[in-house]
Amino acid sequence: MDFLKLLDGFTERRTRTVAQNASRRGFLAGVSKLLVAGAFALPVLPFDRTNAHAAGGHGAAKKKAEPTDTDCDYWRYCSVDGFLCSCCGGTMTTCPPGSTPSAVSWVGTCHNPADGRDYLISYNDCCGKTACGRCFCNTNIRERPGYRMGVHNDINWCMANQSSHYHCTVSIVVGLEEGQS
Amino acid sequence: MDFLKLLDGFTERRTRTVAQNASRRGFLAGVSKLLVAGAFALPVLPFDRTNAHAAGGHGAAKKKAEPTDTDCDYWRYCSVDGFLCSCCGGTMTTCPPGSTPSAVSWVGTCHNPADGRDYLISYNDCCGKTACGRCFCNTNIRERPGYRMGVHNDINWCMANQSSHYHCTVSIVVGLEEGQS
Amino acid sequence: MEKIKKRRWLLALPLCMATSLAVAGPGKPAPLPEEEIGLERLAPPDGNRLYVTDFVFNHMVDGRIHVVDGKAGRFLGQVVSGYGALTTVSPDGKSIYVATTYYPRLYRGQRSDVVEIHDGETLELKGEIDIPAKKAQAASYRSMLVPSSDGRFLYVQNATPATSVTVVDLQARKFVAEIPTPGCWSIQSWGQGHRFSTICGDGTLLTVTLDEAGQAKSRERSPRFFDPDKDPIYVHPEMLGEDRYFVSYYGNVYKVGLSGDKPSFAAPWSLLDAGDRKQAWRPGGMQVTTLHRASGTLFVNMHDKGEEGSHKNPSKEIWAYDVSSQKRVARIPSNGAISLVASQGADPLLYSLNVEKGEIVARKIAKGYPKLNTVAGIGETSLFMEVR
Amino acid sequence: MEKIKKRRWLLALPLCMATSLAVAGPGKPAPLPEEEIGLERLAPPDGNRLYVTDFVFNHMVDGRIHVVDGKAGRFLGQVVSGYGALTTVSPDGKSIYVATTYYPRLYRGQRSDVVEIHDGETLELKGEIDIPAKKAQAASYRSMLVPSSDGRFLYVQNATPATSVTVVDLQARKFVAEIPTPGCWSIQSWGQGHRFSTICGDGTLLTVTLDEAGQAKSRERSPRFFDPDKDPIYVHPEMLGEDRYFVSYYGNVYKVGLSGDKPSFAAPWSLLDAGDRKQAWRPGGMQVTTLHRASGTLFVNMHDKGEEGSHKNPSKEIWAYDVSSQKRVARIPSNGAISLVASQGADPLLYSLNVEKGEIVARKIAKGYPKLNTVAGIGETSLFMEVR
Repeated sequence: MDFLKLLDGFTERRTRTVAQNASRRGFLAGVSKLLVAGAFALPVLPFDRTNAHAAGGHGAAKKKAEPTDTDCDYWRYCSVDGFLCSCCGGTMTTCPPGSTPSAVSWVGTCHNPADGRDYLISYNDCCGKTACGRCFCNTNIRERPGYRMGVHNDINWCMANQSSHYHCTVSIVVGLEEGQS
Repeated sequence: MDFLKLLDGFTERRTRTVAQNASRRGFLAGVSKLLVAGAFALPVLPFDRTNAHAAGGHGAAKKKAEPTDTDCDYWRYCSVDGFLCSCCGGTMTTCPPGSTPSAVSWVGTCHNPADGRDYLISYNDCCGKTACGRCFCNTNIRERPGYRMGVHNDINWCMANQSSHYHCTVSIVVGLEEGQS
Repeated sequence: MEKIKKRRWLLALPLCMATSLAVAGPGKPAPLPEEEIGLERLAPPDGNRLYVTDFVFNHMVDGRIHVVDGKAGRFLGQVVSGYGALTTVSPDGKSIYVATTYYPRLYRGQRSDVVEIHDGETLELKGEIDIPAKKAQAASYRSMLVPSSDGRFLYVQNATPATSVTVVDLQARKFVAEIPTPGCWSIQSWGQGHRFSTICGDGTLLTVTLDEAGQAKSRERSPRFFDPDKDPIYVHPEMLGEDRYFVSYYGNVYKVGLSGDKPSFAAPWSLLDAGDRKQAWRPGGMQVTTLHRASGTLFVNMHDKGEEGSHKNPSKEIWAYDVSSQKRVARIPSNGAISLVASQGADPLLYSLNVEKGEIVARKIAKGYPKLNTVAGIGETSLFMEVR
Repeated sequence: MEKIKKRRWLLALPLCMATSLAVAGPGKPAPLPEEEIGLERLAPPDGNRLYVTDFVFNHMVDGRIHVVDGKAGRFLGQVVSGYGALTTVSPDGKSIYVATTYYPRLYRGQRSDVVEIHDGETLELKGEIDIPAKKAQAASYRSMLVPSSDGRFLYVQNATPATSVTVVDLQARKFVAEIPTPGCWSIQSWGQGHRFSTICGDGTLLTVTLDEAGQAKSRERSPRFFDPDKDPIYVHPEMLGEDRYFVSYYGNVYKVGLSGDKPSFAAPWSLLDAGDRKQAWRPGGMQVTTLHRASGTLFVNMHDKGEEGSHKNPSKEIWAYDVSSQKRVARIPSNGAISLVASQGADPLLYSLNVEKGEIVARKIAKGYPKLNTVAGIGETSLFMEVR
């Protein structure tokens, strides 16, 4: 597929750039920066992580002491950007019925207060339906302009899907951050 | 045009029904009832005529003692139902640039406090752009279900246009109500 | 939930470089396991699944149906319904029908009207059927898009503004007929056979009987059973066996029997006593009534200080009537609802929808009608609810 | 306003039956005259016409451009821009360009990307040009959709997510080339010739020169002029003659000259003094700067307590700098703006956009920057403004 071919070239270039960092630690830090991008996520209303106003205001669970998976300040949403799939008929890790996971995604690094570890979180968009419109949540930590595309979030990460319509975003644990155990 | 043919039949039937009224006065009253329909106008949020909340809240002029042409309680909007074109780049009588007047319309009877007369007002929709979304205004006086189609407003009156997309509604003086001078 | 086995690009990149999820050291809990992306799938409906049709007036081109677990108060998913769609759900909840309009360039180009069939469990599109570009672009009511009692045909209300009914063969998945219904509106499907009635502007019913191919084989006009000038009825029907209940703007109940050779009409009765009339209580809203079949309870969305033009006003109270005795049995506070729907079955609930808040209150259909839960933010201009 | 001569159906019906508009009796004013429906048309832009691009995040498929008289605070009209559109306006305001994506069934089917040309006075569609379905579905910035200086070509930013630039010939109204720009982003058009530069992830500029047919005839990479790891720049350019001003996340100003054979780079200067740094003042927002050319004043959207991730935060103040002396000349209160734009010409105004309220405050570009007016409700997620 033409698309994959382009991506292959893209990946190679990225990897070379990143590999300029000398240490494995530095290398990984670079990668996680590169991949902490905008799971679609128009950076429309930049909210503090502690400000769950958007999520709370529209279909989310009530604000509690302990944030839940429909609150913007839940730990693994530390770099999410868009509508939380948990409010849209999906969960933190599943797309709502009838939508399609994005072919491309980005990764953030979030601190889990329950076990004190930092995890790599993959933010996949769910695509193929029009915008869910519920629980908008946005942060921009380590976001950069499109010349660092892997960490850019002013763009639709459903862009590579057959239907590029953005519906919502999931947040998936894909590993521990380097140096954690 | 197929459409006009259908309309002709429709008009004939209507006229016959209306003509059952004996007097010219009664006849006219019937007609104005028939034509006081829903210039698209989802009757979504039935507002009092005195409640300009919707119009006032979104792009309208500030609430004043004397309602203006962007206030829902302006006299000639007595049966309008939809977005006021005055807030959308049009005026009371003109469609916003790039939109198209509806091929079908309905008529209400409104009292002008400035001269004490009742006027027939034609509510035309402006079509061919997606919803304006500004100054929503809705009343349902003499609105009836679709078996009285001429006075039904749960339906899109851009329905007969090449692009049936509803944008906003204008309010045009087309005459004095019978018995006025 | 189905696991998506195929690894996605970019996702693979950090994975291979992340520290493997090693066993935890002593005294420390194990790290969270690696997860895979999945896709939700709904269980079959349990009798309290709500389908809430949202016109999205400010962005009508992007209408949708919100699917909600009414009992748990949980959002389950969305079906895109497009521009001015008519919607309904098959009685078994397996199919969601959407009759809608598309343009190739969103708002311009050649108009295409279609009936879509969405799967009730996957919420995926199962089929699309072309229909004449005459579909009513209207608020979706119960009687605007109606399957035949055996599920073979789907009837679609048209308006150009001349009125007709499109017949779709759901088995063959094709358009089969357009039936003119001049001056009449709404589709009242009969419990037996391929037959529907429609309410006409002169106060009669027009009844159309179809042949096996879905073509009209007979048309019959009833006597006048209501006076549209003096006491117009809402076209929204309540169904109890083969009886249909309609309420009027002035609070009368019209029972119509759709069985046998032709419709039968009972004498109307009033929802109001003298005191109610004095306070001008009237029905109001969009989906103005609902009926709990097992108890024969009719719920009506009521407001006081009624006047000309108030027939779509939100309700102040929901009044409950026993349809056999024709007596009011309860007055229930309302959340400013414009639409009502009752679930049937083992856990019957009364749902009332406030359009401005997108708020649905669920109450138990039981003594005192205790509130079970409230969900808000269900759409922007949600007008119509169904439950399966 | 153009009168619509053709009488419309149903409208004719009451007209012929209404009492003719007779002369008034003695002592009574004449009745209102009969009116005709009309269609608005805009005058040519006066230098304070705003084009406000609204992403409509909750209903992205229905994006639009709001056209506003910024000086009078009056809403003038809308252009439908569709899904994730990039937009710009020709320098003379005669054409509004929209690069957008359509699907034949709203959200499904075969993707079509097009460039549309809308007339700036009638707001009607004048033309549509097919382009490769690679257009960036992104927030619209000044450098995402850019005409060449002579108006012959239109450059469109692509992302699949691999990056390239589509070249459209506006005279021939056709797609002519796709130019790969791997690892680079934004289109910085040169004042002379058919040449653009793009900012690359290694801190260099890639400059592409086109031939007369719009094909790339040369590509040149500049030295590194900023450090994307330590001081990333916003891609939004300010233009003063052939100089381009970019600000960085940490408040430095990079001047790039796009003239002669190759780009030239001045030493960056800081917006901040020691006290500003102590309070962590930083640029923030979407359209983070604007420039009034006659006075050489650069306005920057600033917030204090800046930190990693705050680079798109709304501003607390708008700081004004004289670009020749590189001194701050004013601190102006902000309405929580994320985007700024300044008009030029006889009535120069500074516009600041608050996205949550859709609120645009206009201030005179004059001593004290007095507030001229405030308009609210300009869209739902408006992010980008242009002025002509």
